Amino acid sequence: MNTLKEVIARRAAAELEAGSIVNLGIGIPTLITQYVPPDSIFFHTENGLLGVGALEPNDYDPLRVNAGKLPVGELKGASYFDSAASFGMIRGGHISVAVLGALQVDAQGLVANWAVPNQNIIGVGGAMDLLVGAKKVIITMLHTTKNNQPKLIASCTCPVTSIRPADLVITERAVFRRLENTWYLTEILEGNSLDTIRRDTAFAFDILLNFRERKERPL
Amino acid sequence: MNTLKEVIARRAAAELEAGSIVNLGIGIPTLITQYVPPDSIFFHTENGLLGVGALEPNDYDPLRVNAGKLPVGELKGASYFDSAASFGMIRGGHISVAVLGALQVDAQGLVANWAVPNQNIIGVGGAMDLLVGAKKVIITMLHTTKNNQPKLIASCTCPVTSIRPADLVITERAVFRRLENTWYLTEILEGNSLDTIRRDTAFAFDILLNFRERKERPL
Amino acid sequence: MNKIIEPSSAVDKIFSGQTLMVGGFGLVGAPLTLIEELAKRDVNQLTILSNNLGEPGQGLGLLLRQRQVKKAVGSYFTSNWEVGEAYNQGFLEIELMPQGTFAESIRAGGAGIGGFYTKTGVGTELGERKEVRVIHGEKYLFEPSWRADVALIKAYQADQMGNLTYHKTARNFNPVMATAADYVIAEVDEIVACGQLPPENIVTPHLFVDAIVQSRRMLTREGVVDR
Amino acid sequence: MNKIIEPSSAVDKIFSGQTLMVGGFGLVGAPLTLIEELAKRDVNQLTILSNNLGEPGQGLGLLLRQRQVKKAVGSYFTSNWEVGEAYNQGFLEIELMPQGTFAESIRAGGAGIGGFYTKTGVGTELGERKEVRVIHGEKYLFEPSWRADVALIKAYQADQMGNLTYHKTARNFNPVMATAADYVIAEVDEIVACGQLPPENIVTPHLFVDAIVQSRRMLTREGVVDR
Repeated sequence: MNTLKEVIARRAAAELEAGSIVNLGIGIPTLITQYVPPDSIFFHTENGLLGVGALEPNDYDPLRVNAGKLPVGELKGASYFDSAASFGMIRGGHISVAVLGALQVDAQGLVANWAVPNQNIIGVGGAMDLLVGAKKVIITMLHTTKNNQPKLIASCTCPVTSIRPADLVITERAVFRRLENTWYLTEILEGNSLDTIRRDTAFAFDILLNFRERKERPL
Repeated sequence: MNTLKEVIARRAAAELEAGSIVNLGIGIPTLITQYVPPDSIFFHTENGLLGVGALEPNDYDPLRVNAGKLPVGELKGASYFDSAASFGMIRGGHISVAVLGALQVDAQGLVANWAVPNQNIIGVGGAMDLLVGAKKVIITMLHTTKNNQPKLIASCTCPVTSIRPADLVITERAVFRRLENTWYLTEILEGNSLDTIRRDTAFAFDILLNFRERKERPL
Repeated sequence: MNKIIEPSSAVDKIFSGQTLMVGGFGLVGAPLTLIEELAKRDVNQLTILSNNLGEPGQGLGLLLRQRQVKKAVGSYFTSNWEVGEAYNQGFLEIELMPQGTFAESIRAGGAGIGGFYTKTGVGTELGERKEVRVIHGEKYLFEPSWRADVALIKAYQADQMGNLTYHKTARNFNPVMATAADYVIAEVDEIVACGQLPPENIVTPHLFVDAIVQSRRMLTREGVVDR
Repeated sequence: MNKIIEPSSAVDKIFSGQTLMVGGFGLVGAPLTLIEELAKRDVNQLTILSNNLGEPGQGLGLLLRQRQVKKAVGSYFTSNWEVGEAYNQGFLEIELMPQGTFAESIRAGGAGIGGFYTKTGVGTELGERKEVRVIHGEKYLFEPSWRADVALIKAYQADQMGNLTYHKTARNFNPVMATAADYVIAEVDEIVACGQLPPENIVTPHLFVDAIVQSRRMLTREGVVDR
């Protein structure tokens, strides 16, 4: 299982441009830090740190944590700020990319990642703010549930996190990009086939392999 | 003229309790700093400094100014902050006293101190925020205009600064306090008579000389 | 004007039924000494604004376990499983907010802002029954500001006047909560002489702080211990 | 990722008809080098958000005198008598806001807040034609947030990444304006190596700053002079 998550994290890392400001959700996104060149990305954590670094063994501080409350390091040029300022950065459009986990993503691009039907709704954290505010949202998730049910579905059955659609979904099998309100399968990860991806993906998508993002005008 | 303004400033200074946070408007209020014991009052200036001190000759800094853009000193324990934070302090009720100048104060306690009828309205500064936000508002002003017309009037003819009434008016002749929606003359300054004050005051007031503020419940 | 007091005197200011803001992201930056002092008191029916309710039996989790909390307002209570249990058993009311909205509503309360509009939560379950307004062509939700009777915050250093600085991510909600309560108690690790903190590095100016308490408990790798 | 550029390259990003935020309280904390550079350009019809329009012929007063400014949005234009003159002659539009509302509307624009409610201005001429709403039992005015195409700000130190600190009351509107424009140019007195600014003392984190310019002009007792 870990290996699949690592595959996703490594693929997601390749989407991050040098110099960008990236917020990582808990779970799979946290693994991404291992796959980016040192100091190339500025990781933002919503509890008040820009410049999250790898934890050095001799630099442990219980009061320096990420959004998952795990101890982290800090890079040169890091800065600390309060929670209101931190979410100002998020809502205000100052975060280049948010990489988040999800329970479901649907045909409209809507993301459900904060609550499950018929369970207590007692936690949301920063998920809604990040989806609303980040310039680009990348969803990293396993392609299916433990019971092999699709998580990429026609319409979310779990409560949605925002009306803002995701831009990219990366699973252990495939990469989907949302361009002009349509999902495109742009990459099939090694060892997977279009047939099985089709079988286990319940939202409609077009195929656009060998896609290359052009800065000026996507598609 | 200066002497009258100094009389007002000295009397206003006596209203300030040790340890309180005080914002001074430009004009007469600025003179108050001369009449308070050193370090007893924390002066706030809305351009971003708490702990304004007297300017020491060998400590001049052109980038350390008060709201009137005059260079000032800083006390031990001073702090600097941005304008949004500074007005957060003001509107949020964190300033004990604002001492402001005024063109007019009326029977309802309303203050006009930012604009004159038939002149360009091109400046307001922090006056409206201070009137709305300070816990206590003291108005310091000359009792009459240059032409001996009353400035304490039935109803402001200049545009009002706020719907929040002033708590105290101090002129070179008298002190008026507003208690339960009524103006009380609580003090006649040396060399003045009740008769001339009555003559030159155009708002209605009751007389309550020898007034002593009781903390628990005024009046 | 001496603001430095004992933890036991500080919590004398807190009464049953009041609304409290308590700083911290989990236990990181939480005023642990003050919370434990409050746990010794017969004070209950509290409404607590805090991002979380600590961990089971630790930090605010201690007050929850002792049934001192009537209602919790925050963004992420999932990390203390006893919250869900208390909620299911009807001992605890919960008002859940997106974390940014939570922080902003406190900042607004402290800054004299009555309410504000955020895009966060539009079209979600948390946005139901909230006013939607289109501004600059986009949908926003109205959120009212919050204030509290008392704020318990944690800082790193205080000078004797109450100017505060914070340590790394232990800053989190503390500076905004310091602005938004009628009485603000700052638990700090170090008290220094006035003038020791550079004026440009002070994060919370002293006008926000009513009382200063020396911390006796701290968070370490091994959990909460005596200093 | 090198953000350090020449003043002349920086103002290449500014075009006629744009909305600019410019920091400073009068000339204190104003980006004097950038303003003078902009005064050399054929750029006009600008909407300027700044607390003041400098002094006659100095700071933003220079742009006014050269008729580069179409509209001024701020709180106190009284200190430059040429503003009133330009206004009377019909060369300048003015939108006047209370200083706190001005600062807050920029902070809101930078923080993704669509608008907010303040008590300031209720019942005054500046509050006419604005929506009034009763919140927590008191009257508040609705104020929309503001953003700009470009912000010209002044800081004291920058590290090479663009983290900023400020000097005394030269801070004023600069940190909020740094958050609220599509392109942010910081004029600074000193550029230091990355890591030289303590992480807890950084006021403007680098993610807000697009370009850094070394200042060449400064305010002294004798007025604006070369550094």
